[in-house]
This record gives sequence, C-alpha cells and structure tokens, in this order.
Amino acid sequence: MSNDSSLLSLILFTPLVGALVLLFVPKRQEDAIRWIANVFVFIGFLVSLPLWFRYDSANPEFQFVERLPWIPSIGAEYFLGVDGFSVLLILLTTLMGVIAVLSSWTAITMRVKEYYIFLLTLQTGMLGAFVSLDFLLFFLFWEVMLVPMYFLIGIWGSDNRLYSAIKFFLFTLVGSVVMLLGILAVYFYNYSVTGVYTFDVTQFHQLDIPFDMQWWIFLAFFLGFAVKVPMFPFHTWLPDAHTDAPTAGSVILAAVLLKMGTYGFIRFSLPILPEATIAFVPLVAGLSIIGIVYGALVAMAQRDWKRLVAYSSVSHMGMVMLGMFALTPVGITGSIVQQLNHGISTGALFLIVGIVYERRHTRLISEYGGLSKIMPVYAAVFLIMTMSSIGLPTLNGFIGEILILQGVFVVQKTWAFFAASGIVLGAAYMLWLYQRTMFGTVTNPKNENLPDLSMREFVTFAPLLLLAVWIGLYPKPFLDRLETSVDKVMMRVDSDYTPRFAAVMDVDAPAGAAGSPAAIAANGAARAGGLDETPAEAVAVTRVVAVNDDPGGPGMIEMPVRGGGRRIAAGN
Amino acid sequence: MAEAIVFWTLAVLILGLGIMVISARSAVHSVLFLVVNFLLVAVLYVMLNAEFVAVIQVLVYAGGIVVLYLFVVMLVSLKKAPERYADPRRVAWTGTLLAGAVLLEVVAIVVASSGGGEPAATEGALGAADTPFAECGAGPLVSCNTEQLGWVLYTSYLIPFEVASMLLLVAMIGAIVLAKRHL
Amino acid sequence: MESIWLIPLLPGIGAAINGLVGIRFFGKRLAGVLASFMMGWALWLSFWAFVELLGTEERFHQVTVASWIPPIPLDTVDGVGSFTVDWSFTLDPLSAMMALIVTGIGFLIHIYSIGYIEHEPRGGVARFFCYLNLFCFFMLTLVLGSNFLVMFVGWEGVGLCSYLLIGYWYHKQSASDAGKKAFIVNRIGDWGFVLGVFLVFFTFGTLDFRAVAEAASQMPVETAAVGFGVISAICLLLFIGATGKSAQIPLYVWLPDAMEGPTPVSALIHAATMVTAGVYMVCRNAVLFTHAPMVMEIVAVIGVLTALVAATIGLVQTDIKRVLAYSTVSQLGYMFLATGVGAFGAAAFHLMTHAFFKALLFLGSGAVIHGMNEEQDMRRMGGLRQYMPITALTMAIGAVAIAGIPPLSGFFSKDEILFRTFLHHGVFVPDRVLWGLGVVTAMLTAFYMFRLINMTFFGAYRGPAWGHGAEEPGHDDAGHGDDHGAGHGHAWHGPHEASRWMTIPLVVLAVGAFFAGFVGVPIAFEAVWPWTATIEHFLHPSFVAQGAHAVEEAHHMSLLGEFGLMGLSVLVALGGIWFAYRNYVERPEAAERLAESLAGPHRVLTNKYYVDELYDATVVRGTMGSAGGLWTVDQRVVDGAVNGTGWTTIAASWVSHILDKYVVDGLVNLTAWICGEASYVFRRAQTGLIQNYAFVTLLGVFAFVTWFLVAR
Amino acid sequence: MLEITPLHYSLLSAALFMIGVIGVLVRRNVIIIFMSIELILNAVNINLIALSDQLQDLAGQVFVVFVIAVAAAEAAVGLGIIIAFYRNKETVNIDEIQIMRW
Repeated sequence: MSNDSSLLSLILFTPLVGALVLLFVPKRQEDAIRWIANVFVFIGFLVSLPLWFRYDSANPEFQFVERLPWIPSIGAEYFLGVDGFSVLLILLTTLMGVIAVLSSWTAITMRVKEYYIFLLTLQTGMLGAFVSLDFLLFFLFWEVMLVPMYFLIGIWGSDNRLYSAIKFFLFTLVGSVVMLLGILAVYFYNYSVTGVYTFDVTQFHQLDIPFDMQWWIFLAFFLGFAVKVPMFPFHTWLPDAHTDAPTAGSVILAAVLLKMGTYGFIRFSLPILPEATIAFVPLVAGLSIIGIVYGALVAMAQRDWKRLVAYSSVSHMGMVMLGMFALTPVGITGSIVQQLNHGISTGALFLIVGIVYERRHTRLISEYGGLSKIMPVYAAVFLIMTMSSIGLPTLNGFIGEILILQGVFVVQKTWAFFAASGIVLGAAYMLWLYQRTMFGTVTNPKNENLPDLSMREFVTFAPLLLLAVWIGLYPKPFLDRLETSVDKVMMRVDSDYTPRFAAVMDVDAPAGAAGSPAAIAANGAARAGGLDETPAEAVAVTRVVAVNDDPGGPGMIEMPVRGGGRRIAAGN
Repeated sequence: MAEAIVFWTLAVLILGLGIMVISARSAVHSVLFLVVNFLLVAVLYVMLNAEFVAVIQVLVYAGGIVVLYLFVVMLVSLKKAPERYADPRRVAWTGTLLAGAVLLEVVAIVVASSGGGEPAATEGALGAADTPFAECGAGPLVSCNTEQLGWVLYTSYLIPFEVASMLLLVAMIGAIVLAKRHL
Repeated sequence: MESIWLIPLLPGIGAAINGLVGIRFFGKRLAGVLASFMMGWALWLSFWAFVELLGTEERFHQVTVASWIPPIPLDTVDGVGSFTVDWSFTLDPLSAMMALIVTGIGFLIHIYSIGYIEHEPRGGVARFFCYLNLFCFFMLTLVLGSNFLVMFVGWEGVGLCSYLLIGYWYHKQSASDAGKKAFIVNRIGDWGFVLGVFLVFFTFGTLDFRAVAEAASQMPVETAAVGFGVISAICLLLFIGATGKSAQIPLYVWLPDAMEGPTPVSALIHAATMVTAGVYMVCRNAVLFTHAPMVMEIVAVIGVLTALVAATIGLVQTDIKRVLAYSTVSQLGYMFLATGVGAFGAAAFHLMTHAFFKALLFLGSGAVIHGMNEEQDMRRMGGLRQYMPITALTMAIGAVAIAGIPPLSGFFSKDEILFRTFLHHGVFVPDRVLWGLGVVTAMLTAFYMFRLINMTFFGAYRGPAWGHGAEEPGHDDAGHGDDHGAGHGHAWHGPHEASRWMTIPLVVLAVGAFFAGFVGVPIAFEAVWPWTATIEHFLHPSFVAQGAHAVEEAHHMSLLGEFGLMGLSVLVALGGIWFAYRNYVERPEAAERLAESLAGPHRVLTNKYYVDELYDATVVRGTMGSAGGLWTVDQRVVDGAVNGTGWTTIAASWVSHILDKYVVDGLVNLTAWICGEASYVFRRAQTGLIQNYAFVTLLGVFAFVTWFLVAR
Repeated sequence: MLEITPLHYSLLSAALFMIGVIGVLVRRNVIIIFMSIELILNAVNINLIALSDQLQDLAGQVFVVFVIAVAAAEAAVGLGIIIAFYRNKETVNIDEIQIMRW
C-alpha cells in the first residue's frame, strides 16, 4: 500500500500537532483554544476515515505498514501497522476523541489550555498503542497514555480527585512494570532463537516459546492487561477514576483506555503465548464471570450515578474477556464487537451523566427524578443508550452479547449459564437507575427548570446513536473487517483450525514469510500431524490437561494429545 | 656615542616618569606622567628599528588608552584619595623592598649571563636566514619594516591576529555593558 | 408475498415518524391517524399475503431481506458448523394467522386509542402512538421472523414496548414500578430463552425454524424410556422463556401489575398479542416439543395450574382491569395446556378467539373506566348499562364468549382444548386429572366474568355522585385519574357512552368474538356443518416437519361421548353464570356473607396467595442484599487490600525515610561539617585584598629567582 | 658602558617592570594600579622589541602588537568595571573591593 505509506503516522500525530499549536495560543483566548482543539481532533477523525474504506478485509497481513529504525542498537523500530482489530479500535478512538473534546466545551472553565493539550496528547498516546507493531513502541505509548490521564483526573476531577488519580496511576503502573518484564523475556527468548534483537510483534507471533516460559510470561502480561481491562480483583481503581474524572475523561477512559487491556490480550497474549493462553482459560473465564455478576450486583447497590455506570462497565468488560477466552471465532469476534459497543454505550452513558452533572453539580441519583418531563430529548437518548447497554436486539449491545455467549456456550455451558445471568442483572440495575432518575414526579425543586439538550450536546450524541442502530441492525461491515484477523489468532491458539481466508491465500507462496498465516497454518498442520514433537510441547499438553479438566459440567473441553490445540467434544 | 647618550637620557627619564606615575598624589597627575612615559618608550622603539610598533605605541597607548584613563579619572570624582584612609593591616614598603630585591637579583642574573655583551650584529645572519621575507635581503631590518611586519601578521600570524580582533570586539561590548547604568 | 417484510416495517416507519417529528410537531389527531393508517396498511398487506397463501399449494414462503450476522465458523456437536443469521421472514399458516390477528386487532385498538387518549397532552399522544406502532413492529417481527434470533428481536422488543407503555404515565410511581417489574421478569424468562437458542445452535448447527424442525424430526422422541435428552433440555429452556413472556407460573406476577398502563395497551399487549407470544413460540417449535413428551407434560401441568390459580385469584378482585388480567393469565394457561397435550392447533385457535374476546373485554372496560372518569373499582359501579348500552352489550357478548356458551367463539376453542385434554395420555400425570382441573377452571371463568358484568352493568348505581359543571366528583381510589391528568380539567357529567372512535372497534370486535369460532367447529358436527376443524387443517403444516407428512392423527371417540363432554362444559359454564347472577344481582349481600364465611381463603385470594410478597422477600431482597453486601466487600475487602498495600508502602517509606535522614545522610552531613569547621582556619588567608595576592605572587617570583640564582 | 647592548635594554625593562610592580603593590587607587600594570606591559614590550632587534626576528614586534591589543582590551574592560563598581560603592579603594572573599 504505497499510497497509504504514511497514513498511520498522519493519524497518529495530528492530535499531537494540535497540542503543539495550542502551546502557542495565549491562554486568555479560551474560545480560540476550544476551536483549535475541536478542529484538530476533528481533522484527526477525518484522516482516520480512509482506514475504514481502504482496509482490505481479505488480506490477512498487517496493512498500512510503516517501518523505520528507531533505536537500532536494541533493534527497536518505529513499526506501525493495523489489522481488523486495530482498525475498528482506532476509528472508535478518533470518534470518541471528537466527542470528548466537543463535550467539554462548556464543562471546562479553568485552565482550558492545559486541559485541551492534555486531551490531545492522550489521544495520540492511545492511537499510538493501537497502531504500533513494535512491542517497545507499544509500551512507550502505553505509558504515555497514563500521564495526561493522570492530570486530567487530578486537576479537573471532582471531590477526591487526587486519591483517584494517584490510585489510577500507580495501579496501572504496577501492572505495566510487570508487563515490561514479560516483554523483555519474549525479547531475549526471541534473540536466543533467531539471534536477532527485535521487538517486532509479527516476529514474536511466530515464536514457539516453551510452555513453562509461556506460563510465566502470560502471567506477567496478564497482570499488565488485566489491570487495564479491569478484571475482577484489579478493578477498584476504575470506579474511583471514573467517578472523579471530568466527563470527557470518563468517556475516554471507558470508551478507549479500557480497550487497551483487551486489545493487549488479543494482540499479544493470545498469539504469542497460545499454549499458556489455553492453560489460563479456566482462570480468566472464572474471573470474567465473577466480574460480570459481581460488577452488576455492586452496580445495583450504588447511590452515585457515575459510579453505577463505572461498575456496569466492569461487568461489560468481564463479558468481553469471557468471549475472548472462549477461544472460538464467534467468541473473539463478539468480544471485539462488544468492545466497540461498550465504547459507544458506556461512553454515551458517561456523557449523559456529565450533562446533568454540569447543570446540577451532583451525581447522587437521589437528587434527580422525573427528569423525562423536563428534558424529554435527554430522556429519549438516555433510554436508547440504556437499551443498547443492556443488549436490546436491534441495538448494538445485543450483537456483541449474543456472539460472545454463543461462542462461550459451545465451549462450556455452565459459563454461558452464569454469564447470561448478567443480562438479567444488567436490565435490573439500568432500568432501576432509569426509573429513579427519569421517571416519577419532579421532587427536587432544583430540577424544575433544567435546560434540555443543547444543539452541541445533541451533536455529541448523534454519532453514537447512529452507530448503536447501525451495528445492531447491520453489523456485517464490522464483522467482515474482523474476519481474517480473528482467523489468524485462532490459528495460533487452535493448531488445526482452518482459516476462512485459506482460499484467498495462495498456499505455495514462499511460506516462511513473516507472519504469513499460510506458514503458521502449515506449521500448525505439521504439529497436528505430530511431525515435530518438541519436549516443550509435551510439557504444554500435560500441563494444559492438568489445568483444564473440570468436574463441573459434562466435559466440554477435551485436550487433544497433540499440539495444545483443542476440540469440542459432543455435549451431554 | 650619540646612541648611548640618547639611551641613557631616555632610560633615566622613563624610570623617573615611572616613579612619578606610581607616586603621584592625584590620579590626574599620574595619568599625565604616564602619557609622557609612553611617548618616550615610543622613541626607544624607534631606536630599535621598530617604527611601526612605535607608531602604534603613540596612537594606541598615548592616544587611546591613556585618554580612556583620563576620562575614567574625571568620572570617578573622589572626595578624598583612597590613600588617606589609614590601613593598619598593610605596610607599603614591604612590597617596595621585596620588589627591589627581586630587581637586584634579576640584574645580577642578567649581568652574569651576558658576561661582557658581544655585538648583536654577529647573529644577524642566522636571524635573516629563516626570515620569511627574502626580498628584503638578509640585511638589518631597517628597510621596509612595516611591510614585513604586515606580511608576517597576515600570513603566519593570521589566526592570532583575528583572535585579537575578536578579543577587542568582545572587550568593547563588555566595556559598554559594564559601564552602562542599566541595560 | 415477497413483500411480507413490509408488514412489520410499516408500523416501524410510523413509529419513527411519530417519534422523531410527531412528538414535536404533530397534533393529537394527526399522530393517531398516521399510526392507525400504518397499521391499516400493514393489515391490508397481511390480508393479501394470507389470501395468496391460501391460493398456493406451497405452505412455506421464506423471504430473506439481508444477512444480519455473516457466517462465522463455530463448533457444534458434530464438527465445525457456521454461525450465521439472516434477516429473513417466513409466511406460513401460523405466522399468517398471527400476522392477521396482530394487525387486525392492532388496527382496531389504534382506532380506539385515538378516542381514548385524547385527553392527554399533545406530545404525550404522539409518544403513545409511537410506542404503540413500535410495539406492532416488534410483534410482527416476532411472528414473521423465520429464525430464533429474529424472533428474539421481536421477543425482546415487545418487552421493551410493554415496559414503555405500562410506564406511559411515568410520573406514577406504581406505573413505572410495574413497567420495570414486567421488563425484569421478562428478562428472567429470556435468560432461559437465549440459553435454549444457544443449545439449539449447538445441537443443530442452525437457528432457522424449518431447518431445526427438519433435523429434530430425524431424532428419536425422548420418551421417559429414552430419557431426558438434548431436545428436552432445549424445550425446557425455551419454555422458561415462554413462562416469562406469557405470564405463566412462576413468572406470571408481572401481568396483573401491568394493568397500570392505559387500557388500550392492556388490550393490545397484555391480552391479545404480546402475552400470546409464548404460546406462539411453543407452537412454532411444535416439532421440537413433540419430541420431548416429558417437557410437554410439564408445560401442560404448568398451564393448567396457572389457569386454575389465576382463575381463583380472579374470583375476588375488585379492580375491573385486574379481573381481566387474571382471566388473561388463566386463558393463557388454557393455551399452554393445549400445547402440552399436543393440541397445537387448538392452542392457536384459542389464541385467536381469545384475542377477539379479551381485546373486546379490555376495550369495553376501558370505555367503562373512561365513562366513569377513571374509576376502576367495580364496587363503585353498577347499573351502568343504562348509561353506556353499546359497551354493556359488547362486553356481555365478550363475557358469554369467554364463558364458553355456544355458538360463540370461546365455546369452540375451549371445548376443543378440553376435548383433547380428555383424550390425552400423560407421562406422569394420571389421565383426566388435567381435564378435571380444566373443567373446574371453566366454571370459575364463567363465574368471575359474570361477576364482573353484573357488578358493572347490573344492580344499582354505587358510583360517586356527579354534579353539573363546577364541582368535581370526589373519589379517592389508587387507580384513578387525579394523578395522571386524563379525565381531568373537564368537569365530569356522570357515566356516559364513549365516543365513536371507541365504540366502533367495540362493535367490530364483538362481531369477531361472536363468529370467530366457526372456523374451528368440532368434527362431531360434520353432519350439520360441513367445514369442520378448518383452522386445525389449515395450521397443521406448521406443526410438522416439512419432510414428515404425518397425517393428522384423528382424535375420535364416540359422538355420544364427545357431545357429552360439550354438554358438560356448557353446563358448568351455565352453573358459574347462574351462581354469579344469584350472588351479585339477586342478592348482592350474599357475596359479602360468602366472603365472611370463608374469611381465610378469601384473604389469601385477595392477597394473590402472597406470591408477590414471597418473591419480594426472597428474590428481590436476596438480590438487593447481596448487592449491598458485595458493595461493602468491594469497598472494605478488595479496595481495602489495595489501600492496605498503599498504606504499608507509605509506612515502609517513612521508616526508610527516618533511616535515611539520620543515619545515611548523617554521615554526609558530618563530612560537610568537618570541612566547614576546618575552613574557618584556612579561609583567613583569603583576605580578598588583591594586593595581598599580588604580594604573595611576588614572593613566589622572589623565591624562584633566588633558587635560579643559587642553583647555578 | 658607552656601547648599548640588548643587556641595557633588558635592565631598563626590568627596572620599569619593578616600578610597575611596586605601584601595584603600594597604591590603593585602583586606577593607578591599572596604570602600573600598563607600565609593566611597556616594560615587557621594551624587552621584546630589543630582543627582536637583536635576533633579527619580527616575531617580537608581532607580539608587541598583540600585547598592545590585549592592553587596550584590558584597559577598556577594567575601567568599565571600575566605573560600575564606583557607581555602586562610591569608592575606588582597592581595600574595599573585597566583596568576593570567601
């Protein structure tokens, strides 16, 4: 793709340029600053649109690749490229960026300049994490994201923002430090095998790391990513951060930052450490299910509107993780779609909270009630987003949930059984919230003349509503773009999985080509054929079996004797 | 013979003026003595076939620097000369004595080392042999002294010359900066 | 016929228009007329689709509009399948009939609503019709959808609409509570339903109804001998969904509360269409269910129990709409009884007739409530037939129909069900027991329906007095209109007949309720009526797999016995009616005495067997309690652990800080201090006097020269 | 005694040099101290010229030129400093110019 040779860099640095421009605007002229920020972030969205149209969903390779030496001495490169996962997430990021910046037009009145600079820097950081195929570069952007977010929460946040900001920062930092260890382990292992120092992820995707090593590395990655997701025991930073962050901060946090963790799993953990992934499935699935139910129940107990939404997103992300670790194409596809959905619906819900918070400066649910009489348009938007969040068919949430649950169901019925209960609880707490805030009579005199959505506010919602309906009614474009990427991951975790694009690929192409699925497929086939039976794999198999036989439920997962791939046994 | 007379008068005058300079009560006077001193030194240079340096001596020292001193002296209008302050911590003549001692020793060394000075002309040839300016012949440096000096300055001493110019520029700026009340 | 996808779409468009522009700009009349027009159009289309279907020999027409979820490989029982779902709709006898019912009744109710809702504020009217149209859109999607997921779209969608419409008067706490309850209880059912759907895919590798039926028909029937197999599991899960949607035990509790909604809503959603979705779904999967006789048994038992329980509760209710609500639950129980005994045709038949007379009754009660200025308590009515004759007449027809007096529609359908139940040979339940319960229920039905009619239209007027003009009628009933604006703002001039908009639908429905039964005349009447069991024959193809052309097994017994059963049920019904007449018309005080003599049971019944209280104590409290508990856990334990780590870190840092400050740094400072002290000595040399320095320098020179001098 | 050799010039310059040194050591007035320094420089120059004449090497004169240049610079800057100092302290007494000690 020569004509797109620098598209990703363009997308990546447009917000940063905006931030630099803002540096030179005198801080008195707040409106000028707002305009500039909005214009730049909108340009950023526009330049990211070609990804949607020019991404070739039939091509399993990474696309729009850019490759320049960065730190030659250690083999780190400026290596960008996208596949189905990152294309969708990048588009989500740029869109949510536009919405977040636009939504804080009136909400932010102090230190406007710094605010927008941080917001734009954050934007670049997030995009960078999604586009970089160099592990060190990814880690760089991963850390870069933290700083602006820290300041956004710490300076423009509410009540005890410092506590939340520091908690958020430290929590994520701890995770990422451990993750760095994992990265280095892979890096040095790769050197010991190939004799080349490189952080090239596509190269890592072809490694066959011995199982014990995989196990530890997976643990390291798991800590790093699970904190970000956040998964059940590591979730407590999320409610605080969400509650105290400014609206735009919460929106970005929910819509994009949380996706970093899941994206990390799908991009790094699964393909680089397939056997360990399979070994960890029960643990991760268990935590996810706990997260789903737990998050939903705790959300039900909240008195703080924003905190409720935060816990709901704990529940949703548990759903995403569960789908991913079903390790079935449907489940993974569903989990990516569900990431988009969560970004859309939860982002919108935070915007919705932000709007009344801006008018009333309180988030207590008990302060509201009967708003649908005063703010009908607002109520309608809130209703639609509530429905999308609890997975009503014809709205986006349904597609993700049905795919995830179906994908999980064929693997382990009991998981689907408990996970599906999250749907009921989700309906319970969301509808209860809706009733307590929107229905009933206006009890609080302060609410009596709240203005309804302004034009600008409605504009922030319009794209989200549109997407919610689009994904709900016709998700095919999104699913098509995911197809090949999902297959590539599947071929790593399931050695005898036959990809859908096998027809597209010409098999007798020079097979060792970097990351060429044909090569991997051949490799997998060879392993399936039991040709190269390395002791590492033997270890892997035994370990997997040991971890994976669960007495509960008729054995839905059985470990084949070969290659750590797995097959579904006939149920009951 | 004539040279000797001139030299001795000059020497006496120069030293005398020097003493006057450092001993004059008022600064203005010492400046005036200094001018005369410089002029006499210039004459000494002429005697040593260094016309160019002599001219420079007159122009820069007598004409420039000393006038600068004069200005400063005028600017610094002292109510009473610093020497009036009694300063118990320091004794003037210890310095004088020490200097004198050193002088004597140097004289001793010089005299001893020369041992009945032979005429300078003898070494004329070896000096001329490697002098860069052949066209002036190996003769004494009477003729075209300035030209040769210029030649040397702009060829073999070009870099130091430029450095010197830079130094002057910097000094100029520095002086302005220092002297200005507030930039 | 290729345009059947338009049938659901039209109301959808109507809803979109009303919702987007209507609420802002449309007048009351315009909004109503628009919505009704869309429904009329849909009715027209579905009518022609129906005619076309009759015209052709082929009974199944599937129209695929677009691909919804493109194929994604997914493992099933037998190897790798492909998970894919299309937006596709099926027209077959069953869906055609349902489409006709929904559009027909829906259309009438839209018309009725124009009159009913006219006291609402303008935006409210548009919102109401938007919801109503939206409901029809989802309901039609449900009935026409040709695979489980498309059906599930409708399934959930109607749930949403009922939520919105029950909570239409959202400022009423009770209304919004009821809406929420309905939605959440439905969700519990949907939990089972989706799991069932997953299991269907996992078992058959497809979600298309026909394909599933084909595959299932190849599998063995899971009788008690075979054991409780996959199909049984599927059916059970699906049936859980059905109990939620169709208000069966144990999930029936939401339906009576749903009466908080406007009456047309109760008629359309909670009588005629939505609540029958469960029955429809079971019929749609008849092949599956017939392969799981044990689950069929469960269905039948649940059905008949629901019918009985609801009927008993209905006996003592005083809120006119609640009586009808419990009657609906009970009739739904009948339908499930029918499906349970394998009489899917009869179930669908009863579904249709019930749609007619129950919609009629609800609309009638709406007219009454309207005429009584939002009065819903039957004890405050009575003798209304002179004020509102049309309503009285039509409702009477409805009551007779539901009581099962020939030749009205209810008789045929209900009798068919009882007849088939009588012939049914159960797996666990001894024969005739279900039938007996059914008959008892029939009597109770007749009784409470006529209790309603009598208390409302006969006897003396017990309602509030009305004045002329200014003074408002004083009444203090929970369900009444002070707090929802309707019937308000205009003085009440006493009970009055409703407007044309409302009466015309009543009349049409009454006609339907009267004659609808003749499409399903029992075979016993062959002699006198040539077209017997038309509807069963028509629907039969929907209940068997395509391939298996199993001839409909004839259910016959001696004509005498069959007529005997009919006679019995008619007698039972008449008995109920007579009892009601005796207690509520002849001697109204008799009812009170009866209640006093049976105080205990009466209290239990009026409190609906305390089921709500039970659920509240167990499920709701349990969930809330665990929620609160977990919230505490989250703060104290999980977050506590995090903060604990933080505090320990801080403490450790303090310790090391002390150490650093007084030990490590101490050494450094000591060194510095020594140097400082020493410097006092040396620094005396540093006078800062230039001349001193110069002097010292000179000394140096002196020393040097002296050395030079001495050295040689 | 009557024939002048570079020896005499050297002695002259040495004497002048020492006079300068004495001036530096004895006087309090900074300006005069500067003048003494000029004297010292002149002494050096005399020596250089004399030797260049004797050795028939122009390098000596060249250096004199440089010395003069440096002297000019030094005078300019030094006097500038004096002016600035005088402006602040109202004195040119070298004994009081010790703000940088310790």
